[in-house]
Amino acid sequence: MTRIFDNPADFADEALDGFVAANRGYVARVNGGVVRSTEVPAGQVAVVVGGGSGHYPAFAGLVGPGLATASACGNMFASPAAGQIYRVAKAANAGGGVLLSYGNYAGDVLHFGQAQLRLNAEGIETRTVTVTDDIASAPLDQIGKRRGIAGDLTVFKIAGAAAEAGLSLDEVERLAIKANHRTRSLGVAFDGCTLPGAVAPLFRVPAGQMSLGLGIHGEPGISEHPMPTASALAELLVSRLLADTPDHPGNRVVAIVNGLGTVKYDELFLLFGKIEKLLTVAGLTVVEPECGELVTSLDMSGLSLTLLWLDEELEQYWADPADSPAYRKGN
Amino acid sequence: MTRIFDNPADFADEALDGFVAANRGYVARVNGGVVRSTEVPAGQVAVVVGGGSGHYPAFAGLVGPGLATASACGNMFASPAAGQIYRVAKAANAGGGVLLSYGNYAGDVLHFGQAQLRLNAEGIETRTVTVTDDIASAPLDQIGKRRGIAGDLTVFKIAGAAAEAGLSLDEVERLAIKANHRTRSLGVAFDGCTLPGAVAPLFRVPAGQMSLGLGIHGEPGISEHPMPTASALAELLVSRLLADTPDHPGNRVVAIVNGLGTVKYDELFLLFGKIEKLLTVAGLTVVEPECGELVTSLDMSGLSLTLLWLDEELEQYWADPADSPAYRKGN
Amino acid sequence: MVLDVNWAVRWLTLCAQAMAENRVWLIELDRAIGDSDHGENMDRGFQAVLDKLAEARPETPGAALKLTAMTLMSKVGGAAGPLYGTAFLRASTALGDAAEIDPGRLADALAAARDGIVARGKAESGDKTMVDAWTPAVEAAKAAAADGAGTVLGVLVAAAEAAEAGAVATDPLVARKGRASYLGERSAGHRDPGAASSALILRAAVGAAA
Amino acid sequence: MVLDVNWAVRWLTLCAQAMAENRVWLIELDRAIGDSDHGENMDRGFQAVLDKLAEARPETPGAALKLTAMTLMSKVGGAAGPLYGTAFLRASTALGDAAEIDPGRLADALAAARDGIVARGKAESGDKTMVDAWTPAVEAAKAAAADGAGTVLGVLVAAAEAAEAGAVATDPLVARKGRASYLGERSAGHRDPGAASSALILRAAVGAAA
Ligand SMILES: Nc1ncnc2c1ncn2[C@@H]1O[C@H](COP(=O)(O)OP(=O)(O)O)[C@@H](O)[C@H]1O
Ligand SMILES: Nc1ncnc2c1ncn2[C@@H]1O[C@H](COP(=O)(O)OP(=O)(O)O)[C@@H](O)[C@H]1O
Ligand SMILES: [Mg+2]
Ligand SMILES: [Mg+2]
Ligand SMILES: [Mg+2]
Ligand SMILES: [Mg+2]
Repeated sequence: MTRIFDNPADFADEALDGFVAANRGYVARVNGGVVRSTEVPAGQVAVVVGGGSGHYPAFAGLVGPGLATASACGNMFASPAAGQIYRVAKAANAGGGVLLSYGNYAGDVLHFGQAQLRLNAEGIETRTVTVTDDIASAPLDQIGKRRGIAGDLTVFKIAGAAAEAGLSLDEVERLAIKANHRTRSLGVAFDGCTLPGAVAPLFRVPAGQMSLGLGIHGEPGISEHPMPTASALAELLVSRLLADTPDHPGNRVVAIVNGLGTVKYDELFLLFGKIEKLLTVAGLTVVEPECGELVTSLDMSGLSLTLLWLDEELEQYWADPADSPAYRKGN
Repeated sequence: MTRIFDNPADFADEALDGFVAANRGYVARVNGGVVRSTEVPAGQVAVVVGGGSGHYPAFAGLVGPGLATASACGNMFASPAAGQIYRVAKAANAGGGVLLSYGNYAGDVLHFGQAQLRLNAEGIETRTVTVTDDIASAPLDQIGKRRGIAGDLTVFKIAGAAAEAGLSLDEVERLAIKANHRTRSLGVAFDGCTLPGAVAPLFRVPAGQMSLGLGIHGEPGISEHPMPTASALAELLVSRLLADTPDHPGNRVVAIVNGLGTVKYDELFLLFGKIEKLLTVAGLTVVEPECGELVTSLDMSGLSLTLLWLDEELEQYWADPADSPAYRKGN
Repeated sequence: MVLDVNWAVRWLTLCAQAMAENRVWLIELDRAIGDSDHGENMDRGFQAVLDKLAEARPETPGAALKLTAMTLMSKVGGAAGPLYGTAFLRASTALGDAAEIDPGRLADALAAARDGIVARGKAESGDKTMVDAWTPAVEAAKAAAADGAGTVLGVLVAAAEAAEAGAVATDPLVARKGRASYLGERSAGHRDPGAASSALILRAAVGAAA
Repeated sequence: MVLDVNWAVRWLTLCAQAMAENRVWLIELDRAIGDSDHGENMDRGFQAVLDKLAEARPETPGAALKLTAMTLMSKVGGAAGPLYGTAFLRASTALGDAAEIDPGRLADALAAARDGIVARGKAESGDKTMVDAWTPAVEAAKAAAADGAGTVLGVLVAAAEAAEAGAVATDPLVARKGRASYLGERSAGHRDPGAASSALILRAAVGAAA
């Protein structure tokens, strides 16, 4: 349940203000979202991410050197409006053009798309890479229809590192597309989340059940199962993702075990340990993994596994340092 | 609810194994806990923390340069045994002596105390600073009886930075004691947490109610209140902590808003924003605050506010870089 | 009956009422195959439209619809926001600054609205979206307007009835656009929330003219 | 009746049984003024003691108690673990490697156990801890042993009854040690869980000898 607020209608705004207050060294508030408060080198590509609120660290928590340049922040689970995105992107632009990147949801696509038109019309060269990692949301042959979940992190990280390395907009876009093409996720949910002020959860999963592929806004899953053991859950997630392996995969993968909000750290680590073993048995080497809360859904009970199949350049950009309020790497 | 496990009896162990697997660059497993996998300079004081499991990032997630040298990890919410602590401390010792630091709970005091005797008997100079930040657990004139909650972080951070700076055991101990003396916390809870395999939560807070001062293992609070607005909650926490201001406080404070598990990030930020304003109005300057999940209690619904009143040297050690799986600062 | 700015304001007011009254129903429809927010989105959006109308006091039907378009686009983060926003914007452009709307222009404005939705959302008929309410509505409106004796009320009634039938006809469809498409075959057997709200909007237009 | 190693093993077995049977009750006592785990701690600890006993097959009562001490200390993370651990360790030392225990030595062993608890926990009588069960038990045991006609069974019975009375007498007390002390006045009106489990342990000693 979401309990801490004065007026539910002000929740997203007040939370964002508080986030900025707690992270002044990283971010500054602009109308529609946040931008880096640290200097961005002139000519650097601006990686502008965003989406609905309620997914922290996505999206505002991922703004910082080596990651996103700015984040457009909508209302709870709702796309920011085109005008917000436009203003945030303008504030972020350092002369190197803008890469918009966000999860592939119709509302976001429409709003970001409109912002992109406006930015391009003003001569700010703007491209888009939507994140489509969730294998539960469409079959592999319709990969472009898939929605984005925790794979946001791999795509933003690669794009952010490429921008930080001074690469051109073409190159940042190419790498982000490649990272997205090689990222796969699958999630499960055990219980719903409650929007501030709502009297009931957005959805429920029956007690003792698990919903496979349930979306991070409560979009229904693809199947229901009795709650499995941790070992069986690890098996399920790994086998489904490996069955969806991209072309030319190589054998080095980033693995990300992501908690949606109330599956806590010890549980995530326990599962990660089992997943790592299964991946190793499958002949894969796990490179610089992550295990924690990275793309959440308020207090939703659920988790996801993401794999990013690396090649040489992706591995380099994955390993590069990043420093944001919620995600840091290297130094 | 805690759901991800095979056999509940193996939960803490398997979670710790998975934690180490996900954080090999930081920690290595030893019998009884984890120690830094990175090199510790010879002669550096070893800051050995620990306590029950289920509080991640406390305690294993705080092991790394500038923070703890090692963590002894007990079962769920249960002190590690003296033998475990002894072994972890021996593995951590780099010749500079050992500072044991942990929350002031009878079980921990007894087990860590026994380990200390054994270490000292073997010629490994060992001191203890227990954390006693929770103002709900005893009146100010019995501060030594208070238990430790999120104030663990300020004490460990100051001690870790002092050790990293190459200070002697005497000095590290002095600074840790000072940090503890100048740290105050107060927590509230809205609902309980469930141990792995348990059929019911450890405790419940009636719907619509808030328990003030409820402990992080479900120890009953000091009073129950109807759920307040965020503004009223901020007022309550700030006014109670300010009424417990230490001697010679100065006007610079670290503020830490800590989530216990299922009060999520947006809620914590929203509250932080209000708290920061109140502290400012009270004439205090908030220095390098933290807002997130730092000392949790499985999936407990609750939060706490911690204030550390700085002086010059504490501010320096607070600002110093730290790099651990769950907590990073500077670089 | 003339369709002037007073009609337009009545229409938008009735839309807001309909969204408030059907908020829970639209949420339930969206819960089955989407993310449970369509009722919330529409309610919030049209409440904001009412606020803007009270402030701005537009002088033509076209101006009222333009204000509606801008407000929905900036207040509704869901897919429906930009889609309805574009629909109202295109309709407003089709109406120009005419003070009153005749049957032919009314049918043209509805067609422009539908074309705007298709241009933005790229959905085809049968994809189980709001397009499945709008396309039959536009066809019925055109037929009613082409009839020499057609009145604006007749055009509106024809459009509303066709939209309602179109919304009902989404029930058995498998979604190929929007959030419901993630469900594949599981989306069949549920009404599309956007088609349902589209029918409510066109029904409100009748009420404002009746 | 002789108190030999068989008695000691029976005692510890009955302790394990008592903790399993009273697990929920001890948890409920601890929920009121502690952290709801005393039943869990004691049950887990004594189950581990049973496992160790089966492996190690000690040959004297003292050896059985020493094994118990080591196991409780390493398996029970709560305050009760080291306290009971020390109690059993001191009792074991007091028994030495005697094969059988006479009334005087029994009372001494109980006193040693109590002294161990006090040495580790620094609680005084009336602080609402397990000491409030042990101290009256030790006094009663000493009195029973001092009586020329005293038997070991008599000593055990006296100790168990006094411990039970002592545990009951913790109800009105305000805790000054352990987790319950955080509650201040709110701790009054509840029985101390450790005093309750202490009474169970001493009652089991009677059962093993009867
Ligand atoms: N590409 C599209 N073309 C036309 N209509 C669409 C499209 N995508 C979604 N819709 C409509 O939007 C409705 C959902 O609106 P809403 O719930 O407000 O947005 P969201 O799906 O972003 O939460 C669907 O029921 C459907 O009618
Ligand atoms: N300092 C002490 N001296 C004696 N007994 C103590 C002391 N502290 C706690 N106890 C006993 O321990 C009991 C609680 O044991 P348990 O619940 O297993 O440990 P914890 O409190 O660490 O969860 C209390 O009921 C009390 O009898
Ligand atoms: Mg929706
Ligand atoms: Mg939505
Ligand atoms: Mg207890
Ligand atoms: Mg305990």
